Amino acid sequence: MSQTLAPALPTASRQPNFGTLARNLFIAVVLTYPFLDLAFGWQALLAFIPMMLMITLAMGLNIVVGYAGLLDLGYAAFYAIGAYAAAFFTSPVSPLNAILPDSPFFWMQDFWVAMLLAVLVAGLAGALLGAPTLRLRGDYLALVTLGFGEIVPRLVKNLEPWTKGVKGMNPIGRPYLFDCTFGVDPCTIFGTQYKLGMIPYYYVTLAIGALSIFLIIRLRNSRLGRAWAAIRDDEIAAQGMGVNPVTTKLWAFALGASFSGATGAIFGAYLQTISPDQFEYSTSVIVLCMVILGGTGNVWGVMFGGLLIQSFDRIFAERLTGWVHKFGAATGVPAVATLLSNFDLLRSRLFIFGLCLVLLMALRPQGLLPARKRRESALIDETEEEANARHDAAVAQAGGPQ
Amino acid sequence: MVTTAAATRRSFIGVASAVAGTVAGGLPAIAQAASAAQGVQVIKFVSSFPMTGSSYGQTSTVVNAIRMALEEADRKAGDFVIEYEALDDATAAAGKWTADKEAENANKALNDPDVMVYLGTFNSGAAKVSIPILNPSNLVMISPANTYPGLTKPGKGEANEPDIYYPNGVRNYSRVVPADDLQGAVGANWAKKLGAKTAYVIDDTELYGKGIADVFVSSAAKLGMTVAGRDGIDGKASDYRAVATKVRAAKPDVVYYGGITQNNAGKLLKDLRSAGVDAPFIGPDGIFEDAFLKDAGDDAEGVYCTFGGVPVSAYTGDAKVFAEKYAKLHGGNPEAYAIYGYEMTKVALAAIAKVNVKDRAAIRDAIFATKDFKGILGTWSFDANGDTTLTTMSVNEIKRTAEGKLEFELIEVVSAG
Amino acid sequence: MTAQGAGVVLDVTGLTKQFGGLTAVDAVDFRVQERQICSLIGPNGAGKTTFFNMVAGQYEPTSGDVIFDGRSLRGLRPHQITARGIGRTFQNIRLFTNETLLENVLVGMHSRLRSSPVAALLRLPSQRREEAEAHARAMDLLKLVRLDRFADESAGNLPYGMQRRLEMARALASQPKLLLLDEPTAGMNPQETLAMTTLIRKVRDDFGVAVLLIEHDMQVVMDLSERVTVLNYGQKIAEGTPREVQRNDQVIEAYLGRRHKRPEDEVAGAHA
Amino acid sequence: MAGFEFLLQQLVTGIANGMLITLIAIGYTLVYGIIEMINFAHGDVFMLGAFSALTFLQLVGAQAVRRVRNVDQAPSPETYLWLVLAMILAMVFCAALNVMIERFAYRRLRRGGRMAPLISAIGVSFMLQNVGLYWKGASPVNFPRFIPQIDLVKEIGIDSFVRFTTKDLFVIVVTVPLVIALTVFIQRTKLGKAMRATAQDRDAAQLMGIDINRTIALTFLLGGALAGAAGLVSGLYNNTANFQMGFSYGLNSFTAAVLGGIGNLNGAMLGGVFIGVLAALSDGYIDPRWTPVVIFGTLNLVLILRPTGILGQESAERA
Repeated sequence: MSQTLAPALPTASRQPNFGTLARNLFIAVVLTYPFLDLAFGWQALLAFIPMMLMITLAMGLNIVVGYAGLLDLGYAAFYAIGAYAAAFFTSPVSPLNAILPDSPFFWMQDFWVAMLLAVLVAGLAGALLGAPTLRLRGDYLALVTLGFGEIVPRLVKNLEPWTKGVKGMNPIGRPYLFDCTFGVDPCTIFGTQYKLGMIPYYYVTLAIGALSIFLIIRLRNSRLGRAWAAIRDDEIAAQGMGVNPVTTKLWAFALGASFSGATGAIFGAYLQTISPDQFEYSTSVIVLCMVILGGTGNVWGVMFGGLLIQSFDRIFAERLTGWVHKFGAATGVPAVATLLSNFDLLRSRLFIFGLCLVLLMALRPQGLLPARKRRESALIDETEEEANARHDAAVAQAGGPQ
Repeated sequence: MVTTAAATRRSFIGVASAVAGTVAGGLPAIAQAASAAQGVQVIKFVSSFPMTGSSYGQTSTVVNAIRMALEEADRKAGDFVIEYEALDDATAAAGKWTADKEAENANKALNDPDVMVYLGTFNSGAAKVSIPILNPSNLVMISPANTYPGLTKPGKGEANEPDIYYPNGVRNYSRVVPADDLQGAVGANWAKKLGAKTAYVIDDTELYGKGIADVFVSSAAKLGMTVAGRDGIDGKASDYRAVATKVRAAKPDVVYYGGITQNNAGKLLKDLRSAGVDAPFIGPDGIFEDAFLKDAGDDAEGVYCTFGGVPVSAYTGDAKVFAEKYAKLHGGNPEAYAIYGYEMTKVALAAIAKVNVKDRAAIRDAIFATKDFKGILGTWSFDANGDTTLTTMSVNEIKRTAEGKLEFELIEVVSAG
Repeated sequence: MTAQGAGVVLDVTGLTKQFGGLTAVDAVDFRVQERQICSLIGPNGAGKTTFFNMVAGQYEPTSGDVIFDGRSLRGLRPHQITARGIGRTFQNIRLFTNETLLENVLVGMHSRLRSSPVAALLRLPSQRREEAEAHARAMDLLKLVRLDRFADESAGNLPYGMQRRLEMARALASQPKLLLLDEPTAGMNPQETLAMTTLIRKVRDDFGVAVLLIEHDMQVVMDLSERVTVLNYGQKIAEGTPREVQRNDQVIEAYLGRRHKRPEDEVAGAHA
Repeated sequence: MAGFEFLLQQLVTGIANGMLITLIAIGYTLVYGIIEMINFAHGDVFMLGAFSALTFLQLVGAQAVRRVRNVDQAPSPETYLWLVLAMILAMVFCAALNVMIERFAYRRLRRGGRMAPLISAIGVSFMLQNVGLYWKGASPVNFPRFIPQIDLVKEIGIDSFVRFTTKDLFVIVVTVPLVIALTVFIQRTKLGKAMRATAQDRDAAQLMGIDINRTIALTFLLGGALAGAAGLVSGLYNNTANFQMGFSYGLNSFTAAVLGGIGNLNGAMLGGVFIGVLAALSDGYIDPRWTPVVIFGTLNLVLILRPTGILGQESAERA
């Protein structure tokens, strides 16, 4: 059915080859990255794990903001709920630890089970928050979610007997595969011992991220995904087409939150300690920036935006000062070298980061990779006459009054 | 469709094998580079402090002090050349330390075979993240600023602390500052000495502030004082008048604040004073810094601060030389923790010089074996927990000098041990 | 169904809507038979769209009842009414402009698809089958309105006339028994108008739906309608076959009378 | 001490704080009313307003302004002159800053949907915070006392737990006239009418010959000027300033604006006082560590019960 468009697209046959190559190269690099990192001594593996977690978070938020068009400024709350849910099931300092091991529910302490439970708990929290707020208009909803994002970390902080308050919960159950417990060396795989360090976390994070993308694409192309888009574009028309706005939005909140549940569980296990200040407003804002910067509603755009923001914050900005100094030295002009060597960009990180956001939005207001490129409608203008001719023919055939 | 999929698969395999080839080719190259470097005998120190956001004022002076200590030793210890890198455990997005950045720094250090000493962390919460990461590899940590007792002392924190941080059973974390359990008690003692029977305790709802306020409360109870009220303030809130009214109504003999300057300590003090609360205000080392003087203004006069050590103005001997040299190099007095940064660097250098091998476990053991170290803080040792035996604490009062400037003035030195 | 006679799809009795003090629709009775094409006409502001919005559930009627297919629609939300079998288009085209044509039509099928989100996540065989059928049917509908070759284009890129046709396909996708068309030929040139008229009749014949349309173009009304109802100031002033209505004095008075904005259109239409 | 006096004191605190919140909330409400955008950078403009006033007062302070060291000492008349100058300076500075922000960061995004301006605003907020960090450092800084703190209740001879000081009075005396002046401006002047028209329907307003760009710039100018005034008032009232103060005040003010019904001037005032009083009561009767939970819990409850805010009605005047 899509061949109908093919003739109109120029050089359609040549484009994909390069694209496929680039994509495959990207996938290959991502899959082998821990070893590349080791081989070249880049020391960035540990930057990529939180980066991928943040991107997965952004994928979940993209359901709410990008697909369903509901502005959520407190997404970190669900992240916190996911992380704490997993910690409640697996941590020895959790209040549940007093009853779980000897109860018929001891299996809940298994990390993978706990992660699934965290997904459910976060999803449920999403639905619970969503239910009363559905009547609210866009920006009011934003404020309620912002409020929720402020409330959850405070609750965690203040309910010390259960959550350990500001001290946080540690340790947290670790994921495992066969006989290999993640992050504990040496790792035994089929009887052989390996020193893997954090590499298993890289792959489990990658797997969760890839699975999220896979599932989100499936959702996007389903009845529900279309309903989200319809609600976002025009709620009244969507209702007129039989879309129930209430359940559709609730699904968006619940599913969006559930992704942060899985992410939170992995995040807690990876750090082995969680505390309320890891889930503050700034996390919500950054994840939102990732979603919008890349292009709301487009999975690849969100991934790209996330990579950009995170790598800027974690890798580029930190090394920028060094580069400036080196550049100064490389110019060979003593005056420039001295001037630039006095440059310390560390304190301007926030400024540079903000400036980049402003500039990117100014240059590409729809995000770097918008959901669907609005092709200039040259194609349709061209064929309109043709279409009219076809209509005339149709009319003549039908024997209409003329 | 079918041909496309096949082509995709083929080109994917091609790319994958190319990448694999690069990796395979790269490995020996790296190995060669590493062996070439073997001749140079480099030992690397890394520090991990929040260098972005509101802690920068403190952490930058600690880093300066570390550099000073290294320069004084000519960047050498034993047969080794010492390199130093200051890592940042804060992100711009968060504006403060983040757990994942700290984990990243710890792993970076872990994976760099040249790193033998990890200088950090600045925040106790960050130490909770990095100790268990570094412990299995025997990489030693020295902190100039962590005061949360549970990191080292059994029975002072949660039930599973501190063993939970040391999976291989051997301690690798030490600190050159006395922990909060000592300081909170000193605060309570001082309140008692001021003749207080009731105290109002306010904390900033953070790990450090709440922890030290909790210690104050339990110590005060032991000393027979009653707690007239207990509140936790939001360091970002704009005003504390309502809290001040509460304090005024409770009429306490002293007000104890557990927290840091950056969580609006000065504003709290001003609101108390303008509400007419005249009771003495006692705080921990979190407000023992110039920034507090700048913040609190005229109301700072008469405030008491406890501190694990003595103030810069009361430095004598080597410490005085350090402060003067620092002021000359960096144009300004060092902040309170700078001297610890200096001291811990000296300890590490001395330990490396003693064992003279590039081995993490050996260096860790040498640092833990530090006995009767004659540093600028005095003569002290590390105990089995990695805590300093130095229990010299001071109580300082903010006083107005003859020129009308506000300064910390040492009023009493106590040994809290 | 029994009381109303076998052929009645829509039976509206005493439908009233008040906005504050203003009565926009005043006790209107109205019927549409199966497979009938009915028109609702009247000067601007006569309450036609308000009437439509009450039938479609967008507005809650102040009083009166709407019986569709033998059951009352009172208290139902718009999406439930669509599920009962009323499809609609909008006066000022409301397409999902960021979505493709195909997706627009698929959204129209929303109430006829059953797969749950879980089935979609797992891509169960039942869901895949349903999706495949839905795609095929959507393409058929696009073929019907002659837009199949643009199936993967964004709806927002379509020129005006095509958007009207797409809206029609989207409304048909919900398999309605009654189709509400709000000014389907507004803003069209004569050629496009003619094509639309043909399409409406074809839809009625092929799908067996009843059609209720609001229209200003009298030629379209006269060509298409089997029955015409005239509203003025919210009240029904005339009803009957096109010819009857055309001769009704009250209707002529309403159209030629006071404060009417664009009399020429209607007059020209009425004389055709 | 009677419980009633305690309550009264908390109300005084809450109302004075609420007035300050109102000044900032108006900036949010004006901008939202006209371009339907949450201006995340507004709180930081307020912060820079406080910093600019502080810097100005520090510069002239040594020579011209005698600080009030003693809390109940009245300052000299020329001190007031300098304060008025500082206020004008802060207002002009923030107004100019806000207009520049609109011109460079928001204007071209006006038709770009809701999300792009939001991100741009967040970016601007980061930049301004970093400027603040450079300007005055990471720790809070003292804002010297210029307004005497004389307990008026005691002055009139009543001995009570309740204190109502000249400082509390000062906040109200500055805020209320500013809000009234703004209301009159928007209701009565031609420019105000242009603003209201633009808020109602931008395209229609443009057709009527209103210069949309100028009108929107004017809105930012007014919002910025009020933020500047709020900066100085906050400095004089709270005697402290720090680079993060924009966030907490901004959050409270935005909450106030929404609570009152966004786009509505009276609503902003009502919301501001409501938030101020609520915070004071929660601090006083519960525990400040629960105050944010109380504020946002109430906000959510109010919005769920009344989705357009307390005064948010179609009939309400929209600025």
